[in-house]
Amino acid sequence: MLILGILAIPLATTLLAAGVSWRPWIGWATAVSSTAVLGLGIWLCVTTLSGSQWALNHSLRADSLSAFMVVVIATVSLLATLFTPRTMRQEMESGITTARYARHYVILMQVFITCMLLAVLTANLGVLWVSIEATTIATTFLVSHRRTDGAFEASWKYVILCSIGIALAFLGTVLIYYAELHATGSVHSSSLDWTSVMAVAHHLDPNVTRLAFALLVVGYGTKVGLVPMHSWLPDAHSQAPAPVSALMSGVLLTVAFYGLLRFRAVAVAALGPTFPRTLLVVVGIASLVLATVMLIAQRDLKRMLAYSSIEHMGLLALGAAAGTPLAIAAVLLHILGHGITKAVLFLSAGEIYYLEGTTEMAKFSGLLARRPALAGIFGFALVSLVAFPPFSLFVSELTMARAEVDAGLWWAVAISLVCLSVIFAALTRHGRQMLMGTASTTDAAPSTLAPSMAIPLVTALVACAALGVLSWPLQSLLAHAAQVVMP
Amino acid sequence: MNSTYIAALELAAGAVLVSAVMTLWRRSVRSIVSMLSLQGMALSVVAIVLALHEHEGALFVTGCLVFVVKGLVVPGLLRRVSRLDPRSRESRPLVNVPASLVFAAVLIVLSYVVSSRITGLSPSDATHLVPVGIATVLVGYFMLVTRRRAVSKIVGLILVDNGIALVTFLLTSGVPLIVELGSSLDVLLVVVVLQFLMVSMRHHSDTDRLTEMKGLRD
Amino acid sequence: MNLFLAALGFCAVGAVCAATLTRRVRVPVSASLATIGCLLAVGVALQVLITGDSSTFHTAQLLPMTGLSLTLDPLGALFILASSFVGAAACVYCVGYARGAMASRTAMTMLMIFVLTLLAVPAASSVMSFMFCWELMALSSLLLILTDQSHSREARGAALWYGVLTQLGAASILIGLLLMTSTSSGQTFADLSAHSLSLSPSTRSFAFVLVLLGFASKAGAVPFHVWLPKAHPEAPSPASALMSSSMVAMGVYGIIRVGADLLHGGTVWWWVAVALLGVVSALYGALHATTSTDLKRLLAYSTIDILGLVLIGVGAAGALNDSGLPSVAHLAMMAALLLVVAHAAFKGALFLAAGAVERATGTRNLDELGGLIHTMPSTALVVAISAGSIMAVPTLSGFSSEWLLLQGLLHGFTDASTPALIVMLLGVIALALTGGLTAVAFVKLFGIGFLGQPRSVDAANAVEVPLSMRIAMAWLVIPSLVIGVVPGLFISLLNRAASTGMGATVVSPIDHGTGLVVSQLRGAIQPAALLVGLVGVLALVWLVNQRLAQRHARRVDAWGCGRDLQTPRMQYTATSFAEPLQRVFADVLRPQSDVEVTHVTESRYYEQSIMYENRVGDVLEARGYRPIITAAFRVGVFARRLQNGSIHRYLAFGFVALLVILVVVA
Amino acid sequence: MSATTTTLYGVAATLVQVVLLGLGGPLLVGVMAKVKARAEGRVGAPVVQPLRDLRKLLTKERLHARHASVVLPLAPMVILASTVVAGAISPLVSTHPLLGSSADILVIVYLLLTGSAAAALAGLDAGTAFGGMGSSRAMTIGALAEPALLVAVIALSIQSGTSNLPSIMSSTLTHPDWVFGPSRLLALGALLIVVIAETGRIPVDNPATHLELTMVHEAMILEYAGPELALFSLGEAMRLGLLFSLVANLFLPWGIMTDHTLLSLLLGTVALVAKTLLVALGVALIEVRSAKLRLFRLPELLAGGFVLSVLAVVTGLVTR
Repeated sequence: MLILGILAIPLATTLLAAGVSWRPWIGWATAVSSTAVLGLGIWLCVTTLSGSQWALNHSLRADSLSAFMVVVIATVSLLATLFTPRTMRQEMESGITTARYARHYVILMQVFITCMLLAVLTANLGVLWVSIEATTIATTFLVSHRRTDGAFEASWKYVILCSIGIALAFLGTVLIYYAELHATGSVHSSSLDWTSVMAVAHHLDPNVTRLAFALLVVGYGTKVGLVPMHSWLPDAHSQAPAPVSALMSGVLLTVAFYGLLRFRAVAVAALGPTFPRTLLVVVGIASLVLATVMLIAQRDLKRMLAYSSIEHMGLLALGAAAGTPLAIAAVLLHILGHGITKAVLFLSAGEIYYLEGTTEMAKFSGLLARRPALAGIFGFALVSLVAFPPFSLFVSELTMARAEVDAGLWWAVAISLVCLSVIFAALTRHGRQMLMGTASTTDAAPSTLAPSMAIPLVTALVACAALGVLSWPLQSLLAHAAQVVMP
Repeated sequence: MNSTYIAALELAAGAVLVSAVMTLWRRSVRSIVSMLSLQGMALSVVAIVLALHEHEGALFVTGCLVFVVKGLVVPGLLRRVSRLDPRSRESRPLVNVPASLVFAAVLIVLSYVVSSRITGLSPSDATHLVPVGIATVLVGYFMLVTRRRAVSKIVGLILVDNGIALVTFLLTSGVPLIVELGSSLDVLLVVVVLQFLMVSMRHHSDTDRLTEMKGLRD
Repeated sequence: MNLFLAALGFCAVGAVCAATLTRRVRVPVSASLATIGCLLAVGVALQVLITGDSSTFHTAQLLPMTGLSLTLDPLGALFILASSFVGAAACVYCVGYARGAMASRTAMTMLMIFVLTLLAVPAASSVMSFMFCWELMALSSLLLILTDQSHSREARGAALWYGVLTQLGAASILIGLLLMTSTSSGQTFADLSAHSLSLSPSTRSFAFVLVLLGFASKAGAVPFHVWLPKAHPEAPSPASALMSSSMVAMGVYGIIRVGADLLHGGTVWWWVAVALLGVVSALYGALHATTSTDLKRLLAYSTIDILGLVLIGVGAAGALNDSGLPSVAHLAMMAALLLVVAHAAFKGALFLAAGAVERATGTRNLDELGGLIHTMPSTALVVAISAGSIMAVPTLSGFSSEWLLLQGLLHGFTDASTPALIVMLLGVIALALTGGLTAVAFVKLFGIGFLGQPRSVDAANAVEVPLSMRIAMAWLVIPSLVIGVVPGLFISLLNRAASTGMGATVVSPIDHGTGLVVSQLRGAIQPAALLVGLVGVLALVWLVNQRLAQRHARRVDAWGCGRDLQTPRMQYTATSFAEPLQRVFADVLRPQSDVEVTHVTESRYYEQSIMYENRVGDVLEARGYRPIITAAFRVGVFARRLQNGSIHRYLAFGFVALLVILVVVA
Repeated sequence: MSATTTTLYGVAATLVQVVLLGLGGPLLVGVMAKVKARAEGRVGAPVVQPLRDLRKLLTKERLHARHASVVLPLAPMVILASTVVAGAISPLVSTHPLLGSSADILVIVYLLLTGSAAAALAGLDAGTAFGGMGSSRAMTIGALAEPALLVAVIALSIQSGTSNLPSIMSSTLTHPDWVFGPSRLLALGALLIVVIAETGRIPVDNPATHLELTMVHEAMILEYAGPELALFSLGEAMRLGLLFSLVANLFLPWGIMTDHTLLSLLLGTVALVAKTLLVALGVALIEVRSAKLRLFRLPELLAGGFVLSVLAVVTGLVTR
């Protein structure tokens, strides 16, 4: 019932947005809907602690992991939807958008959110694939929302690269299905369901599973933004409107990663830990290294944030490679922390873009002097992004590192820490360039920030810091969720 | 009965692969799209033959669905798009046609080599043909990488998809219907989206930017 | 423990107040809360050092997935003592000092958090808790560097250098600590200590090297020091005082804690390495201190120098312990710890005084100062005593600790193993050489900065700083005097701390009393008696002087080689003062000087003006770090080609990956 | 021997030492001037001339430079105080002077360094070009000489196993063979260089010059006049006496008072005077025979001294 509610709310909002033409209150309605989903998600977390929930004739299923992902999705989409009215107003003022496209935007945003919710709530691994592919379609038009050359180019590349990547994931899913059928010997109604796959996971054919998992890593890795199929990510993130970038970077990547987490459990059960670990370490390190070298001489603000997402996805892959319950719990905390932080960063970057008219970092400096509040929020979010305490990314990165060393991957930790240090240097350098320095234009008085913008962002940062300091709200949930994907 | 079944299956699967290679060979976008249509139909034949042989109702439905979507609708959409483009020829691919064909041959050999592990699990007449599916995937991907025109890219994407569908039919007689429906719908939507994007872009700016898009870079 | 938690709580509440209160009440309220916290911590630390009791605190409610562990033991308490003492001074100082950017919300909050973490780092007793406090310390100090002068190029550059090196250091420490955790079941320091002997020797050595790299960089050991002379001068003075006196000491703390306590000593070459780092740092720091003309930069280099001496002491202690001389090792360790405490006080006072000078004159450049003793007598007195202490003038704290260090080193000469002997020898040489160089640096600092005539208008118009700042400075002078005059009082405290550090309780080789007596060595100093002698003679001479001749002096112009007019520009400056030494050590310092002569248009034989410019950069920075940075940037620029916008290339990445997977996996 | 007697004799020895330094220091300067004059074929001023100068200066008007601070009158007193304390506790006449247990190498060296620093500050106080020049040069020389002094004395302490000067001397007395060991000879060479540098004698500095380009010490005290100059000169003279007698005692400890009788006190005094005169004679002869070095050649000499002292330590460790 709860699960149906979670899916029904955004669907209803979609219908509402489709039914009437654009009004600012629709934007606020989407925020209310996200809040409701968040509330139900938290309730779902509480109920799943005592066992999995089912709905719609066992085609929807929620365990702690799904419930946690629902909370992540709802949190980030709340932040993103809170900015919908503001973004639309700004875009209409500057003539980028008309009421018609604003309506499309709201509809697609809700579809996008619904697809992500469906991806984490479905019982069937095939439907997981379908809904992740569906997010691609929903977000394409969100990426091209601005209707500029760049936006079209980005969405074109986005569709091509993601479709081909996700197609490989489909091949992987088919192979898992093939192995499952062979292991059970018969087809039944719940074939390819997570529970039934896990039931026979130990008997899956290793050869097929190995190939399947490799394809899944590359395939879902495309949506996660892992090397080698990461190339769409900087383009799409830099061209999409800020709330869309926030949602994509904050949760879309990690919803795909959620898929990988599930399949990793299957693969580990069938193959033992070595192969999945090796594969994940390889892609993780490759992503980290790529993000590192791309960040050193980065010129564009939003592309910088996008590459930083690749970096964090690489870290998640390394954490998943370690695969201990502690590591997975840390991975999940990292997913939440990264989602919030990246959302704050993209949203404030959107505001910077609106105010400065560019995202090229060399073209503006002295933000702290000119717009202290905005620059302060952006600065602290950067601090969170480079994983300084008290923000939660620090705790999760450290715990992942600890789990990885426990798993014998200390060399990978060493490489990743070197990369992180270089990234820190790069981000600090870019941040310094933007925030500090003399003001390029001679604005008389430092401009302030509207409370409607400042309050959600500051609250999000404070929440992120609280998550990094207090154990209370998540401790048992994370442990429980991590157990779900233990083979 | 059995030999007819095998012959029909092999013929249809062979047609899928041959049409894939043909797309590499042909330069005219129109004929590439025709090859795609042919492939879609061949794919549906595979599904229907398998369905008849194994008395799978769901697979039969799937086969019919494939015939409509991949044999008729998708090529039709692409034809409409290609009509918009006056110079609809794949005139200068990144890898020229003879080299592409040689490479396709290499890919086919490779797919036979790598498929042995998969087919070894449950050898049957159908699974023997899995290499054909894998080869189609690889050829399609190769086309995607090397062809410059937007329509060719979409065709490459669908080739990959068809290859995967072929593997699916051959290995497991299709995936659960809901998944199959979803995936078909997704493919259809992707094509629609891409077509829409192409039209929008053409509408928005000149055509040359479409094939040589390098505006977003580091 | 509860009191200590209360101390931390006061600082935390101070931080919250600083973040929430309005500008007018923010500074006094938060500063007084943090001062109370620091004073409480001083009390707690003293209590732990006196009783020798350890206590532990653990809560799972803080720090997700691991929980926060704090332990108070004598070793940590000593470092807490040092940082809380300086912390109290810094907070009081802030009341008068904080204006403009320093009084801003961020700056005050970060200062409070900085103080908090300086108290917490020596108490943190699990890997996660330690790294949490450590990184929070790095973050708060980093932001403090940026707040005061966020618009100056130097500050931004300094912050970047500091941030990157401290991050690399933290990464190194983290890997090292994690390597040690990997076999033990838990991640608390107690677990690590219990399990570390079961690690393979190579793992232990590797872990130690990694940890050493990180901590050495925090302690400003050459060649990882590059950030220090940049960052310390740019931070606001309360922060630079804390950084230079307490934060660098955390590097030493880490080396002792991990090397001696958690890893139980290890092999002799570890400690030889520590001592070598110390020798190089001491010499390099002292040398650069003599040539620096920036007041705070000079102090920063002198920090590198003194911390080098501390590392020599720590290294000697480890090496001697390995040679089977625990009692002598203990002596060296006590010397190092005493030097840490003494340094914290006098360097804190000097940095606060530098801040006062900067506040009064607007500059830190010694070449523009002068004559401040007339306008800022209290500050001058503080600088004089603290500089005397750092120069190791007998009966001041620097002298007591350096004497103790020399005793430790000399004692080792009798029967230490060869590696230990080399350490001792180099240590003695470094101690001797830095003694002379430090004297030059601080005679220059006081003589050029406070004596003579003002070299600029601002220096001439300086006025003494507010009372709260003077109180803070005076507070930090107390340890210089007390440790200097009655060092014996602290021996039992040091003994406990050093015992924890050496991992064994050793009977103190030093006899109790007000002075220091090492009977094994027939060595002793009685600073109190010396002080009585000195003061007695001084008083006698003064009396005689007053009686013998006329009482009041007549003021006359200084002799000007026959010229009537004596301008301040004719005085020696800091640059010229250090010039002879700079010339002597030109091979190491690599000074760059430009002379630009403008001739009179009529004749080339007459000059209109001559401009002389002299710079002493950091050779290690230019030759060691710059090439790496340039190379990294080249890599970054080259890597852009990976993402050149071509979708064919992007697709090819995936295609190749697919083929690789098919070939390798299937 | 009761503790009281020990203390009494300690006090007596200390008093003798201080008086000897106070009177003997200036006399030593006079003697050296006389020796130099004679060696150069001049008659020279009487030996007591420095004492007469002091007396005359004390009666002169007290003059302070306009920009000078409290440092100007304080510096000579600090020099005097540090030298007196160092002289009082050093084992010159007796191995058990008052506070002899505190007569550590480091104490003596750093007391002397305190004096040097006070002098350098005094040079900077008036805010003139010459004062700064003198201070800068004196500190440079000091920075290079003090380490050599410290290390050279440490070389002596290796055999004795202590850094306490009286103990070093006592153990030298019981092991006379140490005196002619290679370590001691190297240390002697180093110490001589250091003492010449510290006391400002040729070839390091010429105490008789007032030529701007070459003067070191004289530049520093250029602003001093009257009573303050007297104190300053007395302090410097005592430093000279202290250093000479320390060198003499470290290498030729014989004659020093080790027990507690009046005779040995007398003997110690005579022996000290004799030994110190010997050293002074040697230094004076060196002065006569050499020319002053250029300022920038000095580091080579001092570095040489430092290397000698390090070699002395190494030799001492090897032959231990």
